[in-house]
Amino acid sequence: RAQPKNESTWDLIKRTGKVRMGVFEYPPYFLRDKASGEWVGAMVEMGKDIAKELKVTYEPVEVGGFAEAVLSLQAGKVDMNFGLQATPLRATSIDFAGPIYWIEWVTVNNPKFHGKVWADYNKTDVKVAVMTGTSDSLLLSKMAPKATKIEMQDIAQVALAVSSGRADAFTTTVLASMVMKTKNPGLGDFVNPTPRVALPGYIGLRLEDDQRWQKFLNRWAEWNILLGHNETRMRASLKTMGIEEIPSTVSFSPN
Amino acid sequence: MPYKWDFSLVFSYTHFWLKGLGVTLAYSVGTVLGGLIIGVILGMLLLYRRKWVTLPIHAYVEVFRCTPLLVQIVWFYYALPIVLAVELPAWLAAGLGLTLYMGSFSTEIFRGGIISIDKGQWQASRALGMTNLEMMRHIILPQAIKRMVPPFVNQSVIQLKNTSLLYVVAVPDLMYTGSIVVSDTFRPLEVYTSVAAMYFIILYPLTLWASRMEARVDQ
Amino acid sequence: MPYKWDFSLVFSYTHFWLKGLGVTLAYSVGTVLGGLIIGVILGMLLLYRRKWVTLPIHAYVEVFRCTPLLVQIVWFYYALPIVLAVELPAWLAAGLGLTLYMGSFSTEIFRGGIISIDKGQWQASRALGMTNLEMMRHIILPQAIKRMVPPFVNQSVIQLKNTSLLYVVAVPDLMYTGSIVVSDTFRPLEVYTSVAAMYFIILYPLTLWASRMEARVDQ
Amino acid sequence: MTNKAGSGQVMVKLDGLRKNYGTVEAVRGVSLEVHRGQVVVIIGPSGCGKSTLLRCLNLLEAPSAGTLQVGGRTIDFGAGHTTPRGRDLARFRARIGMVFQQFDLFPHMTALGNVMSGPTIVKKMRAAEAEAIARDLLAKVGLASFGARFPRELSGGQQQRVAIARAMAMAPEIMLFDEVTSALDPELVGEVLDVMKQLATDGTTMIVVTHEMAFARDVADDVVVMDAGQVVEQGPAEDVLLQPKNPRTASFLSRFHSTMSERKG
Amino acid sequence: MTNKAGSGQVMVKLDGLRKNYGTVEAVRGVSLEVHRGQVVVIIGPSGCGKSTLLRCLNLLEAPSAGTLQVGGRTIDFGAGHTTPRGRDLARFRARIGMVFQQFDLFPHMTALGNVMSGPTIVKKMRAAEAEAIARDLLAKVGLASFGARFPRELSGGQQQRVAIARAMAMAPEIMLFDEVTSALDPELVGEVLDVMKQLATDGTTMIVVTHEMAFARDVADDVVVMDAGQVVEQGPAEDVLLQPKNPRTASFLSRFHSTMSERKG
Ligand SMILES: Nc1ncnc2c1ncn2[C@@H]1O[C@H](COP(=O)(O)OP(=O)(O)OP(=O)(O)O)[C@@H](O)[C@H]1O
Ligand SMILES: Nc1ncnc2c1ncn2[C@@H]1O[C@H](COP(=O)(O)OP(=O)(O)OP(=O)(O)O)[C@@H](O)[C@H]1O
Ligand SMILES: [Mg+2]
Ligand SMILES: [Mg+2]
Repeated sequence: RAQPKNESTWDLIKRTGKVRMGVFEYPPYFLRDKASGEWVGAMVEMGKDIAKELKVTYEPVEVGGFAEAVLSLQAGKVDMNFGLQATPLRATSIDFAGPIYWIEWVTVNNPKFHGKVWADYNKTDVKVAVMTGTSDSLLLSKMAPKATKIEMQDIAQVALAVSSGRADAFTTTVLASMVMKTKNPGLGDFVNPTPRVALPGYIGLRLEDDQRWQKFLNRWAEWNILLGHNETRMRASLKTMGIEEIPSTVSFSPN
Repeated sequence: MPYKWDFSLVFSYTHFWLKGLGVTLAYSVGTVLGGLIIGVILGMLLLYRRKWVTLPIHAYVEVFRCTPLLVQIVWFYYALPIVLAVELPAWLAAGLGLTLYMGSFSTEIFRGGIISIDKGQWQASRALGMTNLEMMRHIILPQAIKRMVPPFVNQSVIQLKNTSLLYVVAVPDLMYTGSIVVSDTFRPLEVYTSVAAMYFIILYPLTLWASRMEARVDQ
Repeated sequence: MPYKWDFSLVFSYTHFWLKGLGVTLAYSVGTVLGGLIIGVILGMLLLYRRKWVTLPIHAYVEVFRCTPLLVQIVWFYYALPIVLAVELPAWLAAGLGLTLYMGSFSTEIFRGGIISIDKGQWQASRALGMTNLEMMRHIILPQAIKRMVPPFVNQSVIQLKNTSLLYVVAVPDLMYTGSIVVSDTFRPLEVYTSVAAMYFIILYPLTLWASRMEARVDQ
Repeated sequence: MTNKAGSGQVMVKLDGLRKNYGTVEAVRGVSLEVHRGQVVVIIGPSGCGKSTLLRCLNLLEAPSAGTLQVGGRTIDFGAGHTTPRGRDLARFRARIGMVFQQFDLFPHMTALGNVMSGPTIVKKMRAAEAEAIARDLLAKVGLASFGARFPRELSGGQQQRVAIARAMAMAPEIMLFDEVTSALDPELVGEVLDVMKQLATDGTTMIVVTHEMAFARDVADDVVVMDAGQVVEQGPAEDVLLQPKNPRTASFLSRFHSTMSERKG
Repeated sequence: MTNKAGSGQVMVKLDGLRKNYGTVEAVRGVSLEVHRGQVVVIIGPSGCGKSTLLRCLNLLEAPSAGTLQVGGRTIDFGAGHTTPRGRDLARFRARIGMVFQQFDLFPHMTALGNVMSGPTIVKKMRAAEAEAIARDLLAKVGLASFGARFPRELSGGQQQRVAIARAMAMAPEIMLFDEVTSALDPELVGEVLDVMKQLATDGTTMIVVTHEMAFARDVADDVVVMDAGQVVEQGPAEDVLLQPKNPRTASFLSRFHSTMSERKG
């Protein structure tokens, strides 16, 4: 798989006839179907659609988590990563395309804590768990900068921190929290703290001079988000996980 | 386009790094000392060859030695409050796993150091009429400690690196700080390399000192 | 609401567990053997007291001993392609870090084992007219190996647990499998406890065997 | 010299003392009396139980059966009897000095520190007082100027003399010596034997296991011959060494007689 | 017995041999000749360089200067000369047998295995052939039935006899003995000296460092007296031992004379 030096991602995809995407266990974005062993999930469906548009094969590449997804991109082991948040600082390290969806944030409290508005969380003695590397952390810093942030490596630990009383609440996307709730009915109800916030999700790319790959993805994202294809994919993915009742307030497009 | 290394971003987090360094050092020193104390007490108790003393100690040593430290930390931090309704402060719960892990290795090191002292020293001390405690304190330990230093330092080096497992309970040590800086900057290679350099700067002098000690014991 | 323990979910992933177990065992055995070979060669070379031989070896040992294994694995897998344009397959890159880490500890263990053999044995072998190689093979190593077994097993125990760091390159070992099952079931306590039990079942017999060996050396 | 025997206070008395290691009967019923100021030499072939007997005397080994009396203290061993433990055991041992073949000096202490160790650690004597005693004793064993040296800086003979001074510093009621010259080069044996002769002259009660027949003949009041864990002959030194009655003693001694005559040659 | 000297082939010849350890001059210019079948005994006070000299002879230590001739091979030492290395050095050593104070048997081999080790490992001799030689030699040192025992199952004297057999198994041109009885209990010394006497009678060329004056007197052709790294007196055994000319020799020997006379006394 010798990659000639300075070959652009676009040329690489054309030459090898495949597009590689980083995946890791993070339902409902990416997850492995336990029966077939195939990678499925909303982002996987998007990746497959991109491959179809390009008439190349789709190749999921398993990476360890968010940090490793970035590493894989920089090391040329994948060509794109889904579900990243594009901060200006991050944009000095990788390129972004998109956005591909918009998503709202909710909080889940442990039974002893009763936060309702972001102001309830914005206190130094309130411990809020988030998952490292995700926009959960960014969002919390924006909405409740004074809260004590507890960054956990994976989403199950976030849930555990709250259910064991080590944290008062966690905040995550409405999507992830629905999944957590179905798997962990013992968790408290989720709260939609006001003011309501939503953030866009992007595709991460290697920094490069050749703009063709980024341009292509930007057009693809625009097309799919405006036509509502990505929202459909999100809902379909939740459905496969047994989540049929999606609150009417939830939307995956800019509001 | 080839990767452009940029360490300047890493350095802009100096304040974070210093805090992470502090946490790593504090937990390392604390849990190494705690483990040492456990090792001294249990290693000593192992000299009494009564089954009811040695069996539980061996069980403790083996359970902690043969299971992942990560799981031990998870247990002390999350499971203890759930199972026993014992609510330990976070810093203590996090440190307990590390301490007991270090303790299990220290026990073996301590016992090994003591039994490595020539039998003649024990015999001569007893013949002079020393009690076990007097013998330990004045004759055996002063000699054994020198021999325990190298394996103990080796284990401390491993322990200092093991503090990175505190990430599971979100204690902001050096490695955890690293992963936060990574998620901020998306510069994992620069960040991890810097973290490695910091570990090296702390640990290398320690191993150097240990091998000096070792050379001195050989004499 | 009290926590309801439920291990049944954990058992429904038997197929996954077996695969993870296989990966952990394969990597452990492979990297321990690789590290052993490195240790034998470098430990032997350290006996030649030439600076230009010992200095690079010490540098290797200290760099790998004093930096986090996690970073080493990251380096071999992610940084090598960037820096040297050397593209290693995941299994090799991951294995390389683990192997070299084990190698650095093994080198010290091996050297220690060899120099622990009484000087008289070297002298007697030389006086009989043995070359260095003959002496090593027939006289020194057969005696030294017995003494190396306990520290080597101890390091292998640590190494087997270290394979869990393979998660950074998404090699699905036991611990990684655990975290996948966790994110599937949201049952971290049950899953991690089961993982610990599996590690224990593998490692305990190993340490038991090592302490038997140790007792035999004492004789 | 035998006039010492029988007279004086009984310092050590053994009655039917036995010691088994598992199925090995190392000492098989030894009875013995040692009086104040007496020097008793024990001889016998390798493995006959000499060391075991000495080690039983200061309870480094717990005898399996029999009675042991040291100073005023009588202890019975065997089923139904409890042996001293802990501080009691330590106090008992403090009354008996013992010197071993491997001198076993404490390597982390100077010669002076070694000699002071008993008084300061066991008797909790003040350092100044212990040092005075230790310096006296070092002078007595001819090492007055060696107090500041560490064991590794001393020759074997010097180390053994420090070991003797260390045992003497506890002012023991009786001194036990177990082949204290066996590990020494022939040149160094003389120094140590001279120190022991001096102790004997000073009236120290001593039980000595040795292979140095000349020493036994010159210094011993009584000689005890052991074989296979038992005493086979016992009596005044001249009688036992020169006209042994027991055939085992005779055969054991013949080796020494021949060496001596060979050297006379 | 001195008739052996002067006659016969020169087996070992030293000329101005020196050995420094840093600033310590352990051997300071020793010249010596040993002829086929001769037994040379080296005596001298502790630290005078006896062991160093022997170790230089088979290049366990590299001499600092001088010339060494063993068999047909002459080697010069010092600036500008290269000493044998690797396989060449090993071959050189194989021609010289050496036995040490600490017998240093290989603990993982039986007595037979120890004796066979040289022939099989160094000479690559077939096992059957080596075993025949080894069994012969074990019989010669009186251990015919002990071949299957491991060193730890043998007494010190037996171990030392195995060590002698092990060295002999290489059929060396010359045997070096360095205080081979010093670590033994007096009772066991005799066995080993007897074996060495037998070797001397058989015509083995031997250089022996020992404190056993009776052995020196009975077996040595020549006696060499060293002091402070130099040879101070040298000549036929009777002359040197009984009428020493050098005052140092006389004072060194006086200790032994007194021991002998004391034992006679
Ligand atoms: N700890 C032990 N366990 C088992 N057997 C022992 C132990 N110590 C000594 N023996 C056995 O007891 C017997 C007497 O041993 P002891 O050391 O008392 O003999 P000795 O007369 O001192 O011999 P030597 O002159 O060689 O020192 C021997 O058969 C010995 O093997
Ligand atoms: N490896 C060494 N390094 C430095 N000095 C040494 C070394 N080996 C021996 N010496 C010194 O060389 C001198 C001669 O030592 P050597 O062992 O040859 O004496 P020796 O005559 O064999 O004494 P002994 O009768 O005690 O065995 C001594 O002063 C000794 O301290
Ligand atoms: Mg004995
Ligand atoms: Mg010597």
